[in-house]
Amino acid sequence: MSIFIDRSTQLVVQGITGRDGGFHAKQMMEYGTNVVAGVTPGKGGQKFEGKVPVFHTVADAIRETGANASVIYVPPAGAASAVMEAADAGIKFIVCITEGVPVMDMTRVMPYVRSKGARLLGPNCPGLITPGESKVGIIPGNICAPGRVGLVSRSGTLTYEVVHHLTKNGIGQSTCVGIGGDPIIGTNFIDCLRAFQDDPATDAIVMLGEIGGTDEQQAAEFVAEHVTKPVVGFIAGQTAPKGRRMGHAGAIISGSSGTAEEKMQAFEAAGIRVMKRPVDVVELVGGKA
Amino acid sequence: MSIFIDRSTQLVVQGITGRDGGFHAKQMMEYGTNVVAGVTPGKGGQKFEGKVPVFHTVADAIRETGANASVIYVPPAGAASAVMEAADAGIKFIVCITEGVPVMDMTRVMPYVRSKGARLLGPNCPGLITPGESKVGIIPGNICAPGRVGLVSRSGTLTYEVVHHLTKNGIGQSTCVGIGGDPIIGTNFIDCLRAFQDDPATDAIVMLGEIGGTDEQQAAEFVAEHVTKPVVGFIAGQTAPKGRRMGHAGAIISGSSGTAEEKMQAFEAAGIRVMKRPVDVVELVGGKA
Amino acid sequence: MNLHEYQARDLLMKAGVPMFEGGVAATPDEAEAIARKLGRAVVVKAQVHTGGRGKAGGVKLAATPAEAREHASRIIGMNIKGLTVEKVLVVPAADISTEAYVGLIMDRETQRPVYMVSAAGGVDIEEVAATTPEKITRLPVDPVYGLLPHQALGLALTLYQDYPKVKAAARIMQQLWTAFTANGASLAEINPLVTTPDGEVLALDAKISIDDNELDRRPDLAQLRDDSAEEPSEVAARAAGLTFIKLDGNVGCVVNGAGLAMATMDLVKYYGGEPANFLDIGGSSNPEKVVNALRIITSDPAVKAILFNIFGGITRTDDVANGIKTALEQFPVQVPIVVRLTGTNEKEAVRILEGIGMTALGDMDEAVSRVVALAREAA
Amino acid sequence: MNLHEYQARDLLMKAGVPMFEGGVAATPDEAEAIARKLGRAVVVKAQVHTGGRGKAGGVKLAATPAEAREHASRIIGMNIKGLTVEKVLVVPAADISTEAYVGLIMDRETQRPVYMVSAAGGVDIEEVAATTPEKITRLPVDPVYGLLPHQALGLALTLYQDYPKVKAAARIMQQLWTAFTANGASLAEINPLVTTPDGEVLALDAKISIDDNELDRRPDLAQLRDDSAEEPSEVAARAAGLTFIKLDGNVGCVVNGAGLAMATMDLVKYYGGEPANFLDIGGSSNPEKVVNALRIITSDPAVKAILFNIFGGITRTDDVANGIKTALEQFPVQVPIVVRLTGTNEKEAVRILEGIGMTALGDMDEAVSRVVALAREAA
Repeated sequence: MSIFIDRSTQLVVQGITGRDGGFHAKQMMEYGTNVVAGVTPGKGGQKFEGKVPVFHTVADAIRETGANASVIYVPPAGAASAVMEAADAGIKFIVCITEGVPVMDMTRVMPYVRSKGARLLGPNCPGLITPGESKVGIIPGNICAPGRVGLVSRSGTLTYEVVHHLTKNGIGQSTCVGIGGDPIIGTNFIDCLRAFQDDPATDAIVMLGEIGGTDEQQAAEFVAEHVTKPVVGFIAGQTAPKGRRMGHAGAIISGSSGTAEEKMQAFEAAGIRVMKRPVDVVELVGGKA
Repeated sequence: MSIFIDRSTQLVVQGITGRDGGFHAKQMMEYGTNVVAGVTPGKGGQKFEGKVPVFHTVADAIRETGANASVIYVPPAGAASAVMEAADAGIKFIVCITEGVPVMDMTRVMPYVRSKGARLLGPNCPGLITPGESKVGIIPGNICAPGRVGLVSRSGTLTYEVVHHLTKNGIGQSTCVGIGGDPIIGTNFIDCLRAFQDDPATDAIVMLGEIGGTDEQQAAEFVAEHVTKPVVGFIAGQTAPKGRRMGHAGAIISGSSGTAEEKMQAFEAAGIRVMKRPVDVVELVGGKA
Repeated sequence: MNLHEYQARDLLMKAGVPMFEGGVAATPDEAEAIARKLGRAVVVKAQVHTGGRGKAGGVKLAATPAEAREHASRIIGMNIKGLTVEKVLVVPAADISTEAYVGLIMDRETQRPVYMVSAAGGVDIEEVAATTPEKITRLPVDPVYGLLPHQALGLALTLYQDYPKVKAAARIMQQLWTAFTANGASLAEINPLVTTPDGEVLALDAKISIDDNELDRRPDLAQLRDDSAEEPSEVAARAAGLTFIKLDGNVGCVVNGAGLAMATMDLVKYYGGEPANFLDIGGSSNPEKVVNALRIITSDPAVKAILFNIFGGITRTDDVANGIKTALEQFPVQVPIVVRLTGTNEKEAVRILEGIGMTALGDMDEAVSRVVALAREAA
Repeated sequence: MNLHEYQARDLLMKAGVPMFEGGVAATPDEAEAIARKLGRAVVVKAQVHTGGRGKAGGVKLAATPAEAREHASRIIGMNIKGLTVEKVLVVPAADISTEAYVGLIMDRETQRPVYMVSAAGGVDIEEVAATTPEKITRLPVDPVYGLLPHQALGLALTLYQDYPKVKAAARIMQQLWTAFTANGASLAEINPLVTTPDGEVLALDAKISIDDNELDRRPDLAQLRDDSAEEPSEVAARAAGLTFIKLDGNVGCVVNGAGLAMATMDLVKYYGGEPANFLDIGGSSNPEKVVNALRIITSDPAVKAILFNIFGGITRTDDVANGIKTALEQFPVQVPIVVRLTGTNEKEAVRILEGIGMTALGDMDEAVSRVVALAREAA
């Protein structure tokens, strides 16, 4: 078991003929992900790497290959459309790797995706990996190992750092999910915490947060109320400079300055054990998973 | 019992200070409808007829009076906004009398109203009446009488004609509903048929249709499958001229020319007894209700 | 409101749809001048609010300006389905490889604009729809999101294989959406959408109908209405705030409400008569409307008797009675009038009519059977 | 991207928001000329990307053009929170009856733009929010429908009793929505929205931030960026495709990924050091980026040692090693460099570094504690 993806995931790669899409499609295939189709409008009929059929549209890809998940590597200008296309075609799990998607576009994408009963991960996220089964996105497969720790993170390379420590020390992962750091994202900490809590193959959860916003505080509340599995947390940005803020609206809406201290306090109050350094994950998770 | 409105209906009249709104608000009050509030932006704080408080917004009206239904008499340019305002404020039954609402506006209104869990009747409809209890709209109260026949109609004065025959002959009505003849309406024949079928106070149903579209055919299918109560039907427009049609799209989409003959055949195939003349309603319903 | 082809073309071209430049001519001279300016074979097309122009001889190919002139002189003034052709459109003749159909219509059932597209376009598209409906792709579009890029592409892929043509067609789908929504259309249709031997995708013919309810807020579109293309009596009725359609019978009908008006006509037929018209005086009663209604109906020499059928709700029956009285004072009505009225202010209405020596009936069947009998006697 | 007040004013006025006409001056002469043209008392306002201008003396009332000149000469060049004032805005001084607050911000939680409005506007609005939150009305707006008329009215009714002012404020709510969505804003704020003794409703100050992700498709907005209002090193970094923020410590940091960069800085602190900067070289590795990063960091004389912390995923560690090699060939680096790298092409990277006499560490804690020690020795 795992969350969101596993051996049965049949992936369509949107933007497979692009530079990033092509590179990572190969990486995913090498890892063992079932990449069943690619989509690039105008390139329908081609074969990627001589074997993965490319289609003009996601609808075509689903009809011909039975794809049930999608990953998006198209440039920012087309990323919102690509998500909506996947949702409209019936894909229920959509991962958008693209960085730089205008937030205004996401305000339209999110209600659309929900109206189609789909889940979006991202945008601007590294994707996710269920070690040994399937990898969707860009997380390096070689640093992961199958196991029973679930990991959810707002950042990319910091995730690698923490996973690397786990794996080096013999602690495998059920699924590692990078939710992305954009203001509007499809899947947040709470969605992943809920999924890990419900996943029989996950024994402990690692949550990597950052300064800014109040997502971590809300996640902490959720943990206090709904998560019975042990949770270990980290907040990056204790020494980060406070941005020069313009206007008052930000402070009014969040009622919080989003500092690392606030977030770590919220974690501790919720019974989440707080890592001081990435390497601490080994000790804090070690006895638990 | 009845459908949609009854003694407990607490009505807010949107556009109460206008010519039509004011006239019909008085008529409804005289009939006994609980008109608890009026809304006209800019006229908040006034009293209509010395007793009904007028508010700037529907939200204010609900907060102060507990209104649970709304009727709209505002001009076409503001009618769509008025419906959305009522739905947003929490009104669950909204009747739009206004004629001339652009259909494009209605394509936005309908998903909005649904997303709020509300029902819209109309636009461009005469409203409805539960004789002896409540009247919302413009159907003349004096031609109706309490009873056990439910009536649903696409037209206005034809409804009066048929109700008049019923009442004159001692056949009262549970509720009479005018759904309006616009291309996009909030409540259709099937919605009313379902409600009448479920209403213990309704023994028989009269359905008045017109040429054009396929609503009556679909209603007939619904009757055949889901309605156990006797249904009597009429289609106006046997002798109406066929419009000079432009383009092919209309014929392609409906796959039907929407003639009176087609519709009457559909009625008969569904076991609906077809009136040849309005007066026939008496004989056909007489023995049933 | 239906637009002429040349008006629909303007709206589509404004939205970017690729079409041939052409010109509208009201005289053969103008048609010849346009053809000369275009400098190639042209098509001369009758501008008239009905389908079937081609079969009626209203669309002709002209190899030379002189021929264009000749065709125009025959088409202008031609009668097609009861309508007189006032203008012709002159456009370059296209060298056509394929003909597709693209329609966008406001759909009652889905409550959305729905695309209908088919690679099997042309004049027989309704036949295609009836016999091989699988050849027509339908797509309802959620208007709060608009036509999404992948939807436009998906529609275009049902028309063409060749990707440059697919892209061109997808763009046209978007442009049609823009034209439809920006103008408050109830229908927008390109038939045929053609490809040329050199791979261009072009709209050859365009039809647009505007939702009448949009015209108040779109004065620019309202002024496109071409009164000359309609029955003069219908134009006069609209100016008077009446909905009127002329028919071939001899019983004139004045009714309040469209449903009751149709039911009244049906009842005329039921009792053996033939209605001379559909006429709805609408909700707000006003004696002046009644005067206009009588003026319009009596101007038809075929009318042998006139029926008023008024069920007063919003409509005050005394207003109608006063309208009849005023009309009879203003102009002579040579045919018998039967009045049925009931509802709001009925007593006052009866008093007014009795004051001018008329009786009012209360029953619709009685009134209709009587007017049919009177018309039969007069015929 | 934050806009200056004068730029935000332009966008709001384009959307119809009523504001005083004014002018921007880069010199005292220009400020005087604008004040003279306005012909009344003016306010001279520092244009700088931070709050608290007023308290810092950057906003001054001037009764005469000469006084405006005087204020401008003091404000231009002034340093406010580390930023130098380059321009002042000169606008008429308003006679104010009431001050309200109107803000519109993209909200993570509701995933919608959210209005925040309060009749208790002015500089202390955050205090109001903290102590009497009930005085602030919040309204998330569904962007697929936009701000609906009744919502604009409802917001305006929380500000004023008098209906003409309510109507004026409702119009401004709509105009603010237009400005926000048309420009891809993440924040748009009017504070204060004032009423004057003669009943006018006017926006006196405006703040707008644009979502950086919008700038590619909005070149007109992208060119509003004012490099002169930022740290030169940050401007240079952005030009090189790097995200860089200067800090006060002495350990320079070059990291790939923002989260890891922050965690690295935190670890520097954990081991007793002080980071000199935040620097994210981003995902796509490119030796040139590394060269630029080193150039920017070494231009800060406070930097005593430099740490590379690279976890190769998309980033190829050999590209980073090549970048270091190239940089060292191009310009002298006087401070010690500690390199930690692991991941993609790690072996090749180690080989390159060893080729220039450097060692690469594999462990982050080891690398950070070493660089902190080196910086301490050098200080």
